[in-house]
Amino acid sequence: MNNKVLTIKEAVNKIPDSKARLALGGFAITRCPIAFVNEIIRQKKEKLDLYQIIGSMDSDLLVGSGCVKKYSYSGGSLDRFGRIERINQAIANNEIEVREYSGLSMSLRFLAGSYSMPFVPSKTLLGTDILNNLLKKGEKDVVVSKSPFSDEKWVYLKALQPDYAIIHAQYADQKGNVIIEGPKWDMEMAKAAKNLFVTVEKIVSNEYIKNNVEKVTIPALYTTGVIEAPYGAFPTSVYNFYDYGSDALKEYAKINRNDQDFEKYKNENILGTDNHYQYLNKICDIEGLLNRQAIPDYGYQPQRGSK
Amino acid sequence: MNNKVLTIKEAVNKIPDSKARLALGGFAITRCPIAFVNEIIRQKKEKLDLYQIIGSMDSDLLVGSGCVKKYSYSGGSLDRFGRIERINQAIANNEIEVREYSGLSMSLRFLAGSYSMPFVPSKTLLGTDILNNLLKKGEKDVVVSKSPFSDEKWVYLKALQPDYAIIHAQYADQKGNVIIEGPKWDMEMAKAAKNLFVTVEKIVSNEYIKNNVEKVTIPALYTTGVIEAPYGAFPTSVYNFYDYGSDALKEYAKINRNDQDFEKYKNENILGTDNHYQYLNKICDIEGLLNRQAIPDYGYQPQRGSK
Amino acid sequence: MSNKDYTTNALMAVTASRLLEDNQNVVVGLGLPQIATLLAQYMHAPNINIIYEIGVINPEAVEMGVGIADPRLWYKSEHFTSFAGTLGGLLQRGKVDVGFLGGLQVDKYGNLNSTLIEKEDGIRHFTGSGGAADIATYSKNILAIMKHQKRKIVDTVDYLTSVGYLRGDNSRQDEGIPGCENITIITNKCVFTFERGSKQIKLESIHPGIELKELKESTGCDFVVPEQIKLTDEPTDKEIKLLDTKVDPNHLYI
Amino acid sequence: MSNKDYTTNALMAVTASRLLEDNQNVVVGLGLPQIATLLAQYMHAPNINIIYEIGVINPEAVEMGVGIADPRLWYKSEHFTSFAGTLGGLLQRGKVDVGFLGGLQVDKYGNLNSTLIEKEDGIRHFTGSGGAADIATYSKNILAIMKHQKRKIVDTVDYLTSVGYLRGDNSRQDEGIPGCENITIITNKCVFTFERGSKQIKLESIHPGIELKELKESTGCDFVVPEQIKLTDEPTDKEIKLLDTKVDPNHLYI
Repeated sequence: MNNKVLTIKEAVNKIPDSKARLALGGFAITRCPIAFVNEIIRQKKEKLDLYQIIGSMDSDLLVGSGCVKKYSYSGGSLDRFGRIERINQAIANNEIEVREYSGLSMSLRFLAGSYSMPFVPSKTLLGTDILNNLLKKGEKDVVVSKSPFSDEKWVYLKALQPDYAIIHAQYADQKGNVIIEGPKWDMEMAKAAKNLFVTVEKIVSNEYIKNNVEKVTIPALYTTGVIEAPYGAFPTSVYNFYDYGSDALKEYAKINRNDQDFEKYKNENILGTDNHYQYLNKICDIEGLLNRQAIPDYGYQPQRGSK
Repeated sequence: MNNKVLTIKEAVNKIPDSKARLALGGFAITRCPIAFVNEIIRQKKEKLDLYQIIGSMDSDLLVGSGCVKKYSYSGGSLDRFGRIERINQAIANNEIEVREYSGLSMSLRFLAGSYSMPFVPSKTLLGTDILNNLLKKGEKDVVVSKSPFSDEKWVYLKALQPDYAIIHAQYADQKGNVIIEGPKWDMEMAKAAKNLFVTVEKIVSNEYIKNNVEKVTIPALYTTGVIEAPYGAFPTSVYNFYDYGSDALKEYAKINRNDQDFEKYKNENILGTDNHYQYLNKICDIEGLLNRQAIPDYGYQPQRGSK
Repeated sequence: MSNKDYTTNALMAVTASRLLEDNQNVVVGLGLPQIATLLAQYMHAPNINIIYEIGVINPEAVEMGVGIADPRLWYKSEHFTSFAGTLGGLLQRGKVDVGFLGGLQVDKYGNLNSTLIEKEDGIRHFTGSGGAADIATYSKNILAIMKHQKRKIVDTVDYLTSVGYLRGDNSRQDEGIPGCENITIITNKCVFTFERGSKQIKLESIHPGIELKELKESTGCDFVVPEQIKLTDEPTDKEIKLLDTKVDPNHLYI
Repeated sequence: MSNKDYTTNALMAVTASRLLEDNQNVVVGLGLPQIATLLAQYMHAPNINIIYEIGVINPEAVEMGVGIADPRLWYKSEHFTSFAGTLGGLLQRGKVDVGFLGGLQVDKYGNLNSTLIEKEDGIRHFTGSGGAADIATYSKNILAIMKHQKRKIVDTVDYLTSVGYLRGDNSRQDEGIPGCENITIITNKCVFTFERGSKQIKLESIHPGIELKELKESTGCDFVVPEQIKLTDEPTDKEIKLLDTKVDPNHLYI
C-alpha cells in the first residue's frame, strides 16, 4: 500500500522556507491544525501567502510569529474567548498585506479550485466595501464583468489552488483517505490544494476506511501526507475526540492582545518546545487534557450533573 | 414535524399534465425511479422536457411511452443487457428533440444549479461534434466565450434548475432528509431542482437520521415530497437492498427494440396495472424478487457457492 | 398579557421570535438569534430549519456554546456540510428565508459594518464578515440585533460589510444585488424598519418605557417617525416562562 | 518467455496493463480495461487508483459485473461520490493519468466516435458519450481498445464524440483543449500510437501472426509504418497465469 505517513517535522520540511502559498483548515476554535502550525513556527518559515475561510487560532499564531506576508480570509475570531488580535493588530499596523473576503466568496474560490473551474460568478460582495477594497488593492483574482449570456453583472472569483493545504481531521488511513466528522467547512479547500497534509487524531486501517466508506470525506487521491497527531488541534476542539481547552484558550485570548505577552508565549511554549506533546505540557496538564475528552453521542464534554 | 410523505399518485398529480421540466435520477440499470416513472405514464403526462445525466431504463420507458418532447442527456445504455432503444430510435426517427451532452457537461450544469451559480466555464466539449450539434440546434444554454480574466476560450454551461427532480434512494425520514448509499451520481441534480420528489425503499425515523447524520446525502431543505416505494427501482438495482432483475431486464432489452413489443409491454405491465406492486407481479414472481435481495456487506446478491 | 418581570434582552428575543414564521429556513448565530429561534420553535414555528454557516443543519443543542464553532451547538444535527454547502448550496441557492445579523454599526439604509471602526489614531479592526456579507446579499429577510448607541446607528457606516438598501431608493436593485424583502433592526430601545420607496430607516415600534427624545439622542442618524408611535408588544407570560425554563434556563443571554 | 496458449483478448489486456504505471489514477470501464488494470495491480502497479465515473473509487470487486452501474463493481470501495465528483473533482481537476476509452470508430488523429453511425437510410444512434468526451479532453493519457475493422478505424469519424489530436499538428492545442501526452489504440491486430509532430496515426507494434498486408486491408485509413516493424510483446507465463487464476478465472473476457 502507498504509505503516505510521515512526521510533522518531515511534512513541514517539505514546505519551502519562504513564500509558500498555504491554506489553513481551522475555524475559530475548532479543528485548528495547531501541532502543524507550531512546527511551521519552529522551522521559521517566512513570507507565507496564507489563505483561510475563517480566521482562527492557527492563523493568529502564524501571523503573530511573523511567518506571514499576506493573509486572505473572511474575518474571524476566537468565538466568545476573544479576538484574533495578532491578526487584527497586524492589519491595523499594516504589518501584513490583507485581502478580506466574505465567507461565501472565499468558499467559492476553493470550491472552484476543487473542480479546476477557472473561476465562478456570484452576486455576493456587490455594493460592499469588501469588493471596493479588493479592487482598490489591485487584487487580480476578482473582476466585475457581465455574463456571457446577457448584460447581467457578476463578481467573477478566480479559483484558488494553494500549493499546500493543512487540515486537522479525526481519521485517515495510511493511503490518505480522510474522515472528517461534524461540519466539513474545510472540505473544498482540502481538495483544491496542490498538496494536502492532514494531521489526524488516529491513523486507521484501510479496512476501517472500507467498512466506513460512506464517511470518507476526502479520498486518498487528494492527499500528499498523513500525520498522526493526537490532540493535534488542542486547545481547539475536535468533535468526537475532545472539547476546546477553556483555560488555555482564555490564556491565549489574553496574551494575544499585546506583542510582549505573545512573544513570551511563543518563546516559551512553541520555540521552547520540540514537539506538540511538549507544547501540550506547557499549556495544560494531563488532568486538564483528559478531562476534556469527548463523550460518545455528544461529541464534546457535556456539563457534569454535579457541576 | 413537517411531514412530506405522500403517495406516488399524489406526487405525480402535482406535476403539470403537459410540458413539465423534469430531471430523472437513474443510471443505466441502477436506482431508476421505475415506480414513479410508471405512474407518470399512467397519468399520461405529455411533452416532458426531460433531463438526465446518463440515459437509463426510466427515461427509455418515458420516451417509449410518448411522454417526452425534448430529452437532454449524455448518452446511456442498459449496460450489457442492451441499449436504450426506445430513445435511440426516437432520436433516429426525429420523434423527440434531443440535446446530447457529455457526462461532465451535464453534471456541471446540475452542479451549478445546486449552488445557483448562473453558469460554469469548462474546457470540455471543445472540438467535439457534441458542441457543434448543440450550437447548430440553437441550444441557448451553451456559449463559447472568452474568460473575464484573459483571452482564453471557455465553454460556458448554463445552470440547470429543473422544476422537478425524481430520484430513488435507500432511506429518507418524513421531513425529507435523504440517505443515498453507494455512488451518488444524482446528488447535485437532486439539489438543483426546484422541487425534489424522492421515492425510497424505507421511510425511517428522524432519530435514525440523526443517529446516522454522517450518511445524510440530501438535507430536508431540498426535498418537496417523500414516497415509500419498496422495490421502487426494480428491475433496476438498489445497492444494499436488491440486485437488478436479470430476467426482467433481459426481457425489457428485447421488447424495447420495436414499437409493437414495447406497446404491448406498456399496455399490459404499466397501463394495465394500477400501482407498482401490480407492475412487479407482471414482470417477476415473488421468488424471483426475494432471490434478488442484497446480502449485507456485499450490497448485492453474490453468486452462491453452488452456482 | 403584560409581564413586567422581563429583561430588555428577553423583549428583544421575543420580538425577533415573532417575526419568524413556520417552515422558514433561518441562518442563526449564537446568543439572541439562537434564543429567538428556539423560542419561535416552541411557540408557533415548530418546523423552522436552523442553519449554522459552519455546516450544521437542525441541531438540538442541550447546552449553550461559545460560538458556532462549539460542538455543543452541533448536537443531534440532521446534516453536516461545508461552508460552501451552507452559504453556497443553501443561501446563494435561495433557500434562506431569514438571516440574523449583528455588527458594529448600521446606517440609515440598513447597511451593516462588522469589520472596522475608524478612530482618530487609525483604524481598529474587528471580526470581519464571515458569512454576514453573503447573508445580507442573499437572504430574503434580514433581522439585525444591535445595541442602541449613537455611534452604532449612524448616517454612513465606516465600512460597508453587508448590504442593506445601499444608498436607498432602487440603488440595491440597480447594483444588481438580489432583492431583500424586509430588513428589521431590533435594538434595546426600539424596532426599526425601512420605508417602502425611499428605503429610509423608520421607527416601527418603541420599547415600553423608552421616550422618543431619548431615542433620538441615542441614535446617530435621522429616522422617520410615524404619526402614531407604536409600542413594542410585550412578552406574554408563556413566552417568558419558556425562556426561563426551556430556552435559556441558565439565563446566559436573557 | 513466449506462451502460445493465450487469446487475442489476453494479449490486448496484457499490452494495456504494461502501459499502466504504479501510483497512476485510472478511469476504468468494464471488460478489458478492468482486466488490464487488475493485472497491472498484480504485476507491477499495486498502488494504482481505480475510478469508475459513476462515483466509485478503489473497489475490490470479487465478481465481474454487467457494467459500472452494477453494484458488483462497487464492492469494498474507498469512496463514493457523484458524477460531478469523479468527472469534475478528479478528471477536470487534473487527477487522472490514464483514461480507458472504446467506441464505434477512431480516426487517423485519434478522435473517437461513440455516438452514431451514418448509414444510407439514415443515422443509427448508439450509446453516446457518457464520460468519454470528458476523459478525452482531460485525461493525461488515453488508452483506447477497439476491434480492428475497416469501418471502425477510419479517415474521419462520422461523429466526433471524444477529441484526440483533432485535425493533427497543433490543432488540439489551438482549439484551447488541454494537452494529451499519449493516445494509444490497442486492437486485436496491432497497437497504434501517433507521430510526435504531425499527430498522424502510426503502427507501434503488430501482434504476432498478423501480416502487414492484412492489417492495411482491414484498416480504413492510411497509417505510418516504421522501417522496422516491432512485434507486440507476448504475455509472460506469469501474466497468463494471473489472468487465468486471479483476474478473470471464469474467462468472461479473456
